[in-house]
Amino acid sequence: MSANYEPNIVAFLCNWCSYAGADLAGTSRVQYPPNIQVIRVMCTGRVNPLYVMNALQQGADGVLVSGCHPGDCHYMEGNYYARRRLGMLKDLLEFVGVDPRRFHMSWVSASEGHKWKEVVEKTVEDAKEAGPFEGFRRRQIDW
Amino acid sequence: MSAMLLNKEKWSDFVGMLAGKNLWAPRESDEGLRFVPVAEGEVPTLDYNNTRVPPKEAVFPQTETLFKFKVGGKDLEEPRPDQDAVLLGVRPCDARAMHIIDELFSWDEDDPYYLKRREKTVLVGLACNEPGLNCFCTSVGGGPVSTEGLDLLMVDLGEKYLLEEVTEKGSALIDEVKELLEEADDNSSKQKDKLADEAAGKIKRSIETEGIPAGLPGLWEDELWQRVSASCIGCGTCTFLCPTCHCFDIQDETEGFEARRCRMWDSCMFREYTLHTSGHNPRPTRSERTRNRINHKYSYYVDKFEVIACVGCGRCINLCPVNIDILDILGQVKEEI
Amino acid sequence: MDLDKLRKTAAEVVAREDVRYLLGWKKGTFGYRIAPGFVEDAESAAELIFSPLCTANLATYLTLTEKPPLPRGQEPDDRKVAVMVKGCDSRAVTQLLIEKGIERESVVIIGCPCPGVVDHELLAEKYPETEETAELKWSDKGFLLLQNGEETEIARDELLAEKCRLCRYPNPVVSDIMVGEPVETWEPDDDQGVAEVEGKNAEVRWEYWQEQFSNCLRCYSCRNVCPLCYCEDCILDRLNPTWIYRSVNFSENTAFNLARAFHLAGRCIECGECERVCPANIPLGKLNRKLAREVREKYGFEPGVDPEAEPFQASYKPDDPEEFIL
Amino acid sequence: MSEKPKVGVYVCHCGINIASTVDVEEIASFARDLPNVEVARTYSYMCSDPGQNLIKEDIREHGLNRVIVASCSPRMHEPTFRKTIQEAGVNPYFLEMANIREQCSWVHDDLEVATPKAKKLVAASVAKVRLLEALEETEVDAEPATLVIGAGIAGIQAALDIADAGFKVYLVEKTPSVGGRMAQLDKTFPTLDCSACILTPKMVDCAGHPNIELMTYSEVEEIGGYIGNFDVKVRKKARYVDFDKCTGCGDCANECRVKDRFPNEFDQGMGKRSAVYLPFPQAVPAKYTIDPEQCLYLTKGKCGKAPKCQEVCGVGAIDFEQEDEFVEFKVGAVIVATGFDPFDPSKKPEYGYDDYPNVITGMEMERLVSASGPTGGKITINNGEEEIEPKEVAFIKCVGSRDESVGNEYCSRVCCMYTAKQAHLVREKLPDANIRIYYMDVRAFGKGYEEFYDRVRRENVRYIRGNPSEIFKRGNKLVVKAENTLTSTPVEDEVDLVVLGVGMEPRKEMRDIMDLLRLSQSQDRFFLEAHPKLAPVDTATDGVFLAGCCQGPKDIPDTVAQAKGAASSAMIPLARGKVTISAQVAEVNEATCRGCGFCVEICPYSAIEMVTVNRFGYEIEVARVNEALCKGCGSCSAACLSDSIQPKSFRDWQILPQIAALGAMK
Amino acid sequence: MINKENPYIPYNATVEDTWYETGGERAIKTFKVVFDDENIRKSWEHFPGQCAMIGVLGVGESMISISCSPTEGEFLRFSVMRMGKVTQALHQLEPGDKMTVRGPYGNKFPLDQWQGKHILTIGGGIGQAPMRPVVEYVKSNYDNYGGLTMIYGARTSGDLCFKEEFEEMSKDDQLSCHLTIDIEEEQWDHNVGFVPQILMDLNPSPENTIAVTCGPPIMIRFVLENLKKLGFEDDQIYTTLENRMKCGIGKCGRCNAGNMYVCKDGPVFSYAALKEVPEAFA
Ligand SMILES: Cc1cc2nc3c(=O)[nH]c(=O)nc-3n(C[C@H](O)[C@H](O)[C@H](O)COP(=O)(O)OP(=O)(O)OC[C@H]3O[C@@H](n4cnc5c(N)ncnc54)[C@H](O)[C@@H]3O)c2cc1C
Ligand SMILES: Cc1cc2nc3c(=O)[nH]c(=O)nc-3n(C[C@H](O)[C@H](O)[C@H](O)COP(=O)(O)OP(=O)(O)OC[C@H]3O[C@@H](n4cnc5c(N)ncnc54)[C@H](O)[C@@H]3O)c2cc1C
Ligand code: SF4
Ligand code: SF4
Ligand code: SF4
Ligand code: SF4
Ligand code: SF4
Ligand code: SF4
Repeated sequence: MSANYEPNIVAFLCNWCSYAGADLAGTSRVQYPPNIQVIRVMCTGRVNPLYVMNALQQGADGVLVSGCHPGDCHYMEGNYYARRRLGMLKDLLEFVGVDPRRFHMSWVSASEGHKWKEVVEKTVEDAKEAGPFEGFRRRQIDW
Repeated sequence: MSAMLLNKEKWSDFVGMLAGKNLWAPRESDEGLRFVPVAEGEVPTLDYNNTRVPPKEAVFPQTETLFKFKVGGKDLEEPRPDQDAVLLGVRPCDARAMHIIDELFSWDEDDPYYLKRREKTVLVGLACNEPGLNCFCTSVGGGPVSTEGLDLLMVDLGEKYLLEEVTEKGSALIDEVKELLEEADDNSSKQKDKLADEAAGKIKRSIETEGIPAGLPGLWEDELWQRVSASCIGCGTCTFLCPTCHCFDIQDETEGFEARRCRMWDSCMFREYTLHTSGHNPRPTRSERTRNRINHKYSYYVDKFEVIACVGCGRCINLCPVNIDILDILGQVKEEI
Repeated sequence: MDLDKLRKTAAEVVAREDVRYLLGWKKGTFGYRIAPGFVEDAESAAELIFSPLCTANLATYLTLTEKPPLPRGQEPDDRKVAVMVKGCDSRAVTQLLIEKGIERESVVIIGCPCPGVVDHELLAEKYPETEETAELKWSDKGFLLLQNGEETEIARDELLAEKCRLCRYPNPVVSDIMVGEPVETWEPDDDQGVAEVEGKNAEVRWEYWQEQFSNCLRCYSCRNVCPLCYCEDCILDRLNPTWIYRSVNFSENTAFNLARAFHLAGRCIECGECERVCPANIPLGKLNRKLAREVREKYGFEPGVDPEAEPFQASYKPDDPEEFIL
Repeated sequence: MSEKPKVGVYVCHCGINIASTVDVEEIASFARDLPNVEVARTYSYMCSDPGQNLIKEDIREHGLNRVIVASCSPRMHEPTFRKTIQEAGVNPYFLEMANIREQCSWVHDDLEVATPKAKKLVAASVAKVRLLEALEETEVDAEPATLVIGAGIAGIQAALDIADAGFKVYLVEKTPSVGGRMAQLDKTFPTLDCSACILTPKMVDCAGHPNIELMTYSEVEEIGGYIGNFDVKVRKKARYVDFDKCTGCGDCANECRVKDRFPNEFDQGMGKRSAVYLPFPQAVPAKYTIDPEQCLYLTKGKCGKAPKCQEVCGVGAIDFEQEDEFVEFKVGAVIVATGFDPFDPSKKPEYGYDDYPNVITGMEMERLVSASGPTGGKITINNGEEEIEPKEVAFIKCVGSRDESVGNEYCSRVCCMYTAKQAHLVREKLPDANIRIYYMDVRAFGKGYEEFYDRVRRENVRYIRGNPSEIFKRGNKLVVKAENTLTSTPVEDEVDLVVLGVGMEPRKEMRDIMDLLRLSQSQDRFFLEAHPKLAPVDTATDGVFLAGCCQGPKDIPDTVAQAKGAASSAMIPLARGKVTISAQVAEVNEATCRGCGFCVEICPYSAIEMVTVNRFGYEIEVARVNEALCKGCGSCSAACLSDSIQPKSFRDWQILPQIAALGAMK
Repeated sequence: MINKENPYIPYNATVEDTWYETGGERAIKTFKVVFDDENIRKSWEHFPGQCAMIGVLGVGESMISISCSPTEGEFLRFSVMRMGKVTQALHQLEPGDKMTVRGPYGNKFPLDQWQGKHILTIGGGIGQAPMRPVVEYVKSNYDNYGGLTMIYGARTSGDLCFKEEFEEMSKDDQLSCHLTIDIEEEQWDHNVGFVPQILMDLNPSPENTIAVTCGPPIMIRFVLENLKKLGFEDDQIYTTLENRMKCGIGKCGRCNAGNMYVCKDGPVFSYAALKEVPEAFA
């Protein structure tokens, strides 16, 4: 992969833990790669696994879903459902040959600004290694 | 028009000479046989019964861009004109099918996309020596050596192919490969007739269509429709893969800042096909949809264009996953009339 | 399988006042074809058969039948529908019960223990079809083919459908009436189809599936035939919002195929119908079975077995696997 | 939704917080070219009054109906700007914030990377804001009453506070008397107040308070509804003693045919009581209760010729015909104060609690030293052979706490102090006894605790660091086997009495309450609070609050503090008289719902129910959301295969364009 | 004019004016539209009864009746009910915004053949959209016709389209205008009752009269019944059909009612012709 390739990553963050954690990273002026764009949802439970697919189809090279640690969900159970659904999705994507480095899920609490940084770095690095994901793009079609 | 002979030994030369012409021929893959552009150096064989997806896709692709535009813009860009194409080994039924839907695409308003492509496409037919299990072309006005719709007909005479010019386009093609050909003699034409008779004789399935177009309207309310459609799963295979089915949908699609309006095959067996936004559906169940499919082919089309819109290729019979068999339905129709 | 008994049972069931019709298998119009039959009276029950050709999963029709607007004042016909089910089919019924797709009281389930059906394509390839309708029976060795007056013994392994090789529930898991004795279950094969794909590296896998998915015609047969795809308005061809464009190309096709498979995760009961009907011969079963295996092995859940189970996609366990989480 | 979206984009400099790393002017000019954007401006501080006025003026002047503020996190100023646009006549939900500070300018230091990223974020916000829908919050009246479940010190305190503020309280206690665990204690650390002296007046107050309806020997059967409007049904168990007639004289208990036959729960089974009983002398209400499982008449149908109690009761209060009674009422808030269970040391067989009568729990010790206890406050113990006054006394701390082997990783927070307290009491009563305390750590974190611990140590109480591994009998002594981890020497200590400093555990019956109120447990199995720091008395169910040890181990001061906190939280909706029902709730499209009930299974708030509707002449089941219960998490929506249930403001057709916008801008 | 080169390519047009006819969930909004291209503006011809595919690029197209008469000027009018994706996008258009138009499609009301006859239009709800051009056409050619009667109804007064025109119409003494709403309302001084009933009350003579009707299916059914009762012959009654359509030029297939393509052979049909088409009233 070309060294200066910058992946485009879409992240879905739950409002209460990970989004707050990302905010904390900001408040603490933690620096991390800019490749990640956040879509805020109330709970990871909201993240329809098809969003992940859709993001890949629409131009994302990698997708991250992040929420509260098990047991800490603001809505008690949302992250458990998300874990199950997205775990299945990961298996499916992997099975059809989507590089597993393109999709990650993480638990980042509101107090884990530093963990957020690590997660972003890992996600970006992985997506970088996996390279541009042109295979599935709508844009690939002769418009 | 004249007829020529091509020794099968020269088949690969023949293909080679046409290589620059955007040549299409059937190729076998996981999905079955399908017409695809011939790859460089590839020598297609013509040893097959028929393709799953009919060659109509070469002139009426499953998805086709009508025009493009920029999101938010207003300038429309029409797609670049299509190349010439030569389809090798089209079965007579499928060529007839194109001939039949030519009517639709050119009545009243011309459909420029279809017609332009049709004009630029040369159909090289291949007579059927071995009809398929559910072929019934002879019942609906076709036959194993029918030339309707074709530009050139090839007949497999064993060691040689007989090439019969049908249209100017066909002759022009022959001119280009003249050097490989030899003039056909009487014998070969006799041979062809014999093969044709034999082939016609091997066709096992048939229906006497007489009376069906006129009789169908009378069966509108018949409970026959309910009966024959009960097990239909509404999958549309029978229509997508029918060489004479031509319905399409039009949709706008965008990706980023690019957008296009395109059309894609649609099927009258789908619920959404006639569904109004209000929720009202003039054909609410599979029974009305099945009735429409049969009526469209065997009655409405006849009313409008004086030809049955079925060429007896047997695809819908072969491929219907639940054995809904158009001949069976027509048989029941005849009984009820 | 004692056909007389089956027909007699069926005749008794359709004769019942509270039964609207019975779904069974009938001989088709040619070759090895089998047609799903809607039996409404006792006489027609005589046409029913049950043979290794009966691949179709009739449970589909339980939810497929449309409900067109009823004219005002007319009461819906809420008599029961009787349905003949093999082992796999019965799991579809059970899964429908789990998902409240049907009510238990609305069906009469006639269980048909199933020694395994054939792969139609293989059969036609090895023993070409003729326009005569052929018969296939279970025999000690496997199958007995009666075609144009000739009998042929065929070994079971030669023709057994893939889904049956992997089947773990040949006997119906739910039924009101059983016809025939339960069959002895067999050790399911390893899923070679899935394993083979898994064995390839990611790029090859991607190419493999791209090739497969590009062939998809988006006819939606796979969805329509699936007993568990019964949404009034499927999101995969909905306009607003558009998840998947209608144009046919590998991007949309991939999205469609993945979404379809995903929606069936933890629901697919591996009846193999989708793969059977796909006119583009896409190996959909591999996708489904891969997910089914993960659901079974990682999450300890098997769809369509226990009607009291919580639906997989609507439940969780605190200790669901999470090693993939950063 | 059919008006044309007219979007205003406001890019904040945030002083230099944003402007130094994001080229705000470029963002604004980029935004101007986005579809439906009418105006895009920058300003130094959008949240300032002039900043907000800028938006308001534009709304007026340009007829904007959608607003994007590209500034700090929505968690910071979303409410501010919602209010701003609302004041200018735009629905407050027509706002999106692009977080270009916390998640952009502050985490990147290069103008070249932060600016393009900010553009994407703005583009995504524009994509979404165009599709947002107007939402209205609704208000419903709140019933000015509270239900308090459990009448330990937590419940009592909360009830009194609320009642004093003038609201009605229904106080429901499972046992025949209020008081809870605290009533069982003798003196309380660190001040050594006598527990009864400080608790009894409160118990009496709460029985007599005009605003408190006390229901002892009662349990909550059903709770429906939502904040402001809970419907409660309480079962008042039959006491078989007429509550109004009983004078509390106790004649019945004295004459009971099975007098003093049964272990007294209040004395931890060490004392005895009759089948008709008052749990303890200061019980409130001072009304007798017949235990239906022990009473001869109630179990056998016969008690001599006639039940003795009935004969002797001067006021004819005994009533064997009594049946459970149900009362229903409405409340606006609920406080759960169901307390704890002491750890059951049978789960640690190595300590021989089940085998040796002279191994007792801290709770038993409380009763043993209590003047009102079974021994009248004298410390005597049966060592298996005889009743003795122990000379050698050992305390073991952390029994059942900080102990993974029994599944309790947490610290029970009172054992350190109460063992110290009890050691002090033993020292007081048996000045010559040898007292040692086996400990892992000493946690004396509270006000006056460290001082108290010092005091006890000075009273010749030996602290041995080490966790005993075994207790066994040798002759008439018990041997405590341990290792002194400070000196690394093994210890075999012969003693007469071992007091196990048992910790606290969640009440065994708490599952019932969880189901009733849709509460969950935290890792330690106590009730889960909404937030461990900022909402420690709230729960995920609006209008339900926690007080006391049901939320986690704590001592009395903390219990009381929390109870007061819960009381004031519960009073918020009551005082306002109204509760606002969030507008961002889920909604079902009944035309496409397939009735599978997945969403019903998933919703953690039981906000969804299946209802029957008529679709074209057929009765079908579809889901319906109770907006008052839904919190808009959207978990239901991701499971709905037909996408029929969608949380407002986070609908698929609002999120998908956001994804598309982010994907499109590579 | 239909783009002969490529009938799928629409013309750009600009919305000149818009207003709401009705409110609510399924509001109806009227658009006055002018082609951007001068030549098209000049050469465009349509006739009452015809429709056009109007659309928003990137969203899609919908078939909508042209609700003005060519006699009104060099513009087009469409009245669109908000239903789904496309109509929703159309509703967001404001003056100055662009839309696309292609057409005109369909046959026409045979107004030439009707010369000298009395014209009776019976409309309900949005069904008045194809009636309006008939009314306007006849109004500008009174000399050629034997008279004009208009019956128009909706559920409530708020659901009536083209309200702003009623006052002027009431002054027109050559036009007999009958408005009705389903249920009594305050300040409503026209008829109250269902359209078919008003028709009966009016009791028009079938003599030398042509009846044209459009509205919800249930209304059409009763209007047809009542017209028959009043003695109208099948060939004196005309109506328009509405089926889902995509191409507008008889190719895409879906709009067929029996062997008729509604987009080409319709949408205007005489009752005599419709009776032959079994699917017409599905
Ligand atoms: C051995 C020991 C010694 C202690 N010594 C001290 C000390 O010296 N100083 C100090 O500050 N703290 C001490 N504590 C801690 C103190 O006991 C607690 O902090 C206090 O009792 C907690 O009160 P509570 O109201 O939360 O719970 P509880 O006292 O347990 O009260 C709960 C009440 O709820 C009732 N209840 C339970 N479930 C239901 C239901 N479903 N429906 C209705 N009612 C129900 C119970 O019957 C009980 O009355 C000691 C604890 C122990 C174990
Ligand atoms: C001849 C004719 C004249 C019409 N005149 C008018 C009119 O003057 N005013 C008016 O408000 N409506 C009119 N309609 C109906 C209008 O076309 C539909 O309401 C509109 O297409 C709904 O599209 P949508 O994109 O909003 O709905 P969606 O559900 O988003 O669109 C789905 C697609 O379905 C098709 N469709 C859905 N319902 C209908 C329908 N009832 N008729 C035709 N196609 C449909 C369209 O192709 C549309 O693109 C007319 C229809 C026809 C056929
Ligand atoms: S192929 Fe068969 S099942 Fe599918 S739509 Fe056609 S008739 Fe119905
Ligand atoms: S209807 Fe069937 S047999 Fe006839 S042309 Fe179509 S696919 Fe072939
Ligand atoms: S059945 Fe096959 S071709 Fe048809 S939509 Fe499904 S995968 Fe595609
Ligand atoms: S997905 Fe395929 S295999 Fe699974 S239940 Fe549906 S039809 Fe059967
Ligand atoms: S999950 Fe969806 S389809 Fe199922 S009941 Fe809920 S809203 Fe309806
Ligand atoms: S959004 Fe959350 S709280 Fe609301 S109904 Fe859905 S699952 Fe329940």
